[in-house]
Amino acid sequence: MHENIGKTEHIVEYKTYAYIWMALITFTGVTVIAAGMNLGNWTVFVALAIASIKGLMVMNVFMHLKFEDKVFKIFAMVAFAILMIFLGGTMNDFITIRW
Amino acid sequence: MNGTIEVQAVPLHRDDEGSRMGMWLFLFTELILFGGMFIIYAVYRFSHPAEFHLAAQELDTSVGMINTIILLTSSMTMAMAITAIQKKDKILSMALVSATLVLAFAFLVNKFFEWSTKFSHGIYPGSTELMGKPPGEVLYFGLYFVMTGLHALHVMIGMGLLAVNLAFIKRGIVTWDKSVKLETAGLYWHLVDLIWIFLFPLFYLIH
Amino acid sequence: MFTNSSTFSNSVDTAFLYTTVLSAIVLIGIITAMIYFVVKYSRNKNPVPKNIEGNTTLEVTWTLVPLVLFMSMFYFGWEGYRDMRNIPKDAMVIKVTARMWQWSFEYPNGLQTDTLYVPVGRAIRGDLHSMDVNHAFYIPAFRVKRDVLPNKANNVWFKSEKTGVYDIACAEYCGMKHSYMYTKIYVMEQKDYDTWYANASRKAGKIATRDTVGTKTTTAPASSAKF
Amino acid sequence: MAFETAAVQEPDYLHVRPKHTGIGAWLLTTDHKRIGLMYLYTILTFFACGVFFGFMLRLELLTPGRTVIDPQTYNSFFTLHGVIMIFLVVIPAVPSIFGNFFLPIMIGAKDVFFPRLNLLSWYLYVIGGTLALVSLFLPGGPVDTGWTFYIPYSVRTTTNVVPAISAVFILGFSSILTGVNFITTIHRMRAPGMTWFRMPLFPWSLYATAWVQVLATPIIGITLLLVGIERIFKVGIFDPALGGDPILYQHLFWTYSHPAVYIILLPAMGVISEVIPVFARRTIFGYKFIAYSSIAIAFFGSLVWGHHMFTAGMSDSSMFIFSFLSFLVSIPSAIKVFNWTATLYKGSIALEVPLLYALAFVIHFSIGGFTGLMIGALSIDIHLQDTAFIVGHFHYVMFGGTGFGIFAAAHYWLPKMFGRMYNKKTAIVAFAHIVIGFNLTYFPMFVMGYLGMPRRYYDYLPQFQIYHVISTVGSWILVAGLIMMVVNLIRGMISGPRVGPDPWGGTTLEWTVPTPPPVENFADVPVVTTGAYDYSRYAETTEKEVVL
Ligand code: HEA
Ligand code: HEA
Ligand code: CUA
Ligand SMILES: [Cu+2]
Repeated sequence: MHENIGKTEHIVEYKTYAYIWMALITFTGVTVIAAGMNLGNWTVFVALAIASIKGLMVMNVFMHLKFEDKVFKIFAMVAFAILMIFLGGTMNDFITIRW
Repeated sequence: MNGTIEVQAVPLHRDDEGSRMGMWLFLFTELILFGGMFIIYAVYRFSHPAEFHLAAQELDTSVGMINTIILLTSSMTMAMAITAIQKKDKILSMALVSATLVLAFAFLVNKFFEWSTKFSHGIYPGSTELMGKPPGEVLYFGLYFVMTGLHALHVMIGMGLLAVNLAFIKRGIVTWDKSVKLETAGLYWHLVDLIWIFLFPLFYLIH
Repeated sequence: MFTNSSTFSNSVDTAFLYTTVLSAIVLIGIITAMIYFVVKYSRNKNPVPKNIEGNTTLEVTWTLVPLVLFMSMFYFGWEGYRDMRNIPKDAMVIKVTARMWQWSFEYPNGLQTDTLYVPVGRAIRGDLHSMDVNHAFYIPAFRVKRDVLPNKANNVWFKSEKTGVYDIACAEYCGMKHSYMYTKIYVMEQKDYDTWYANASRKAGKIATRDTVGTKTTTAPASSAKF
Repeated sequence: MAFETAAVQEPDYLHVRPKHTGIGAWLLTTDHKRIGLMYLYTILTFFACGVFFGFMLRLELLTPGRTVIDPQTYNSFFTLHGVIMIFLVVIPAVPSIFGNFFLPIMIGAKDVFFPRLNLLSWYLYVIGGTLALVSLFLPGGPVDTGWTFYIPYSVRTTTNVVPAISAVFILGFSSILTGVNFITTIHRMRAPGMTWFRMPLFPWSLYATAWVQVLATPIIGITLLLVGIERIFKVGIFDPALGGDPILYQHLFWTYSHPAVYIILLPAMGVISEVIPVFARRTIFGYKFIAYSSIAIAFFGSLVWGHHMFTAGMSDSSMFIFSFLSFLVSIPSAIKVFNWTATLYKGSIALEVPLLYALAFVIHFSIGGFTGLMIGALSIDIHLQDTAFIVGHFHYVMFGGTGFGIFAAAHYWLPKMFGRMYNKKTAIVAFAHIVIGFNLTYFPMFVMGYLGMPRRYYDYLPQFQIYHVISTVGSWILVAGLIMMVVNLIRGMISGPRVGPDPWGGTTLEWTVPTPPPVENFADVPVVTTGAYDYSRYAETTEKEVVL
């Protein structure tokens, strides 16, 4: 069924990478500045949100996830969901322990 | 090993997409490996917020930021190296892989100086200075050392992979229509970057 | 099984009995069906099989029926557990300290013993603390157990319903003499207890009694504790 | 799947003239079938060590006080027994031996996707296993923490914790690589026409298992790595003396180790789903439900780890969630049990040895599962946690379940692998010993556990002796049966009568190729046109699935 699928690459232009790189650097600046502001409890969330955006850019463009077959994306979501479950299941104990 | 006389060891068909799938799956395990440490981090940060805050002051944000920029740039050169080889530009591809290696090395040098500063301030695992601090800070530095340390180890493994691929390109093992080895090495390299993207705010940016 | 030696033994035993009986019924059902089919449709008697690919009604049934039964089991367990965590405000507080491999108990007035003495019918709260590694405070007859951890406070409560002597075991592996980390709990009438408490407290400061730890065989009568 | 047997008789995989000669023909092979055999031999070796330790544990518990070994030795013996049995035997056994050998053939492929990675997995397995055994003899003394390596004891004890956890780390790596390999193989190498729902159920269960291997194993890798680092460098992570939280360690340990019990179980369930229809000569009942329930077990199995920590002092909401989910995860197991039983209905049943083991699996696994339900209920587990009841529970599921599954697989597939048949009479005698011995050994544990006998106890109160005696005597019968079985299998494989390509009348692809299979498995790429369990050639009528 899958014999000799061979290459199915998508060639990405240098320009695209350069743009993404600029966006990544900008977000790095933003996250440093945001951390400097006093956002109280939101600090972590803002930092993580920005990191996630950066991460998505790296995955989708640098790692070509965007151009891959649908199963790759499903895989990535499953892996991420499982990690969140592990995190949530553990954190829940520590968050609710004093209730 | 095959049939009666002598055939090649590995069967036969070529499936680049499958190879990449295997690599992605492996990357998920790496992701979850670090994920385990992020879980520990989350729990301890939750239970010792003030001490984490205090301990984070000891880290130099600018060093962290420089290293972030270095890694992001190396990720870009890596990605471009693949474009180059696919466009049959062997020389450019080799140059870009070399640039990635140089940046990776710069990252490590930077890291080395960062750690040595910590050590010279008496902050290293088991030091009396560190043991004198409150538990939350001990945990913070424990995590700092293992997470950045393990990350640095991954940088080194990634460098090894890239070096091998550099040789592959040179010798014509990796070419414009057989680039999957370089692609998977690239995937690994981007993962190293990906993890750092999360490490950076969590350790350097707690204000 | 039902000894009612503590407030929990009843609910735990009931839940256990319920799940056991239910399981036994299902198990017998499965085994019977299996044997019946194997005999009835053996190749000698039934050389030509009939292909049946499935039956969604059946599938749904044997998903939903166990679901309901499982939920009932869960409910029993959760109800019983809620009582175990619902510590009465007026409970007498005893500090329980574990170390490799012995127990020590500190009463409200500072008296320390290595054997636990409690009045019958009174809620006791144990504040658990370990000096070294993990242990677990376990009174089998009372159906209570709670880990005793270093650097992390834990507590447990129980109310004994009958006077007598019961075993306290360590139920979390803690090294070489884990299996020797036994002691006893003496459950006394309130007035006996008061006398004991007053007497023992006079000698306070040093460990009050030492009659059980270690060689269990020598304390055979007491250790065949009431179950 | 009706196929002509390959007409041209290629040399089989045991007799080819390989590229490498001598021992290299094995140690450098990338043939999935040879790698499967290498796993068979190595796992069998480690398994013998594990049985030895288990046997010694039972011997020691025959009488209270000292019987044969001292407490320290006892503690290291149960630790090594647990480590070997879990990480070296039941986790790899089915996927690595039978999965490696049959997965590619069952989906119509020539090999796994990454043959060299497959060989690397084997090497990692051997290195890890050897390290675990070597830790016995290194200075410092054999590790004595229990297979759970609980903090803080594992950073306090002076024994060889670091070699042992390095061994587990390496074994985890091996397990991950196998998982990666299988997922890729199943996605990319199915034969033409082999759609997902024509795939046999054994590959399905391996697929679900592989995901658990890939996504859960790294957690134990990192956790144990951190314990090692903590021991060597005094980095503060888990150690309470450095401010760490002992419960956090337990969370992470069980985050892997509960899913691991389904890594142990699922492949064996796959074996049962293969064996029952073949000997009942009819299609499996509720194919899709069995296939989906494997995925469901893998998924829900990742959500329930906290049920090992009910007495540790978790928050009430965690207790509620973990107990609740433990009951939910039991539903897919129930679905499988009922579908297997229903598959016997109106079949044409030949009670051959593999089927005997398969039925024994269903019964003993159910008993283990039922006791799992009991300890899944919160208040009951408070009483039973860390008692002999738990020991009974997990031996029933892991040995009565997976162990019997492995035996079923061995009696079912070894003839295919070696081309010879064992002595069926002896096999049945051995089976009887194993079943009787098994129940005598482990059933008393439920009773004494409920009466309050804690586990990991070197010594015990006299009132428990009667149960221990029964149990120990049972273990003798068990081991006798086991030896009989293994000897019978080995003799059969060396000198038993030869068998043809399809000794049982199976329908999956492995029965269409010659026995033993040729190197490339298939002379021509097979084209699949029907579901995996198409028994219409035996049946007079086929009843389609009834839909509501
Ligand atoms: C193969 C391995 C395996 C499997 C499959 C299971 C399956 C299950 N286990 Fe088990 N377990 C272990 C291996 C396994 N376990 C090990 C090794 C330990 C101890 C670790 C240690 O501490 O060293 C352990 C410990 C353990 C504990 C912790 C005990 C403690 O230390 O306090 C708990 C608690 O909830 C538990 C629960 C369950 C449940 C609910 C299932 C369920 O998945 C079972 C589901 C199956 C069924 C229920 C049977 C079939 C169903 C039917 C026929 C349906 C009809 C039934 C009715 C309507 C009643 N297990
Ligand atoms: C699958 C895992 C497995 C298996 C098969 C066994 C097999 C045996 N076990 Fe078990 N045992 C554990 C896993 C296992 N054990 C674990 C995890 C613990 C907990 C350790 C801890 O507390 O840290 C434990 C603990 C444990 C204890 C409790 C120690 C204590 O708490 O004090 C005892 C005591 O009697 C015991 C006895 C035995 C005996 C007599 C055998 C055997 O000797 C019986 C003979 C075995 C067989 C007849 C065969 C089973 C066959 C297979 C699984 C397939 C192999 C197939 C091929 C190689 C192809 N074991
Ligand atoms: Cu204390 Cu076991
Ligand atoms: Cu579990």
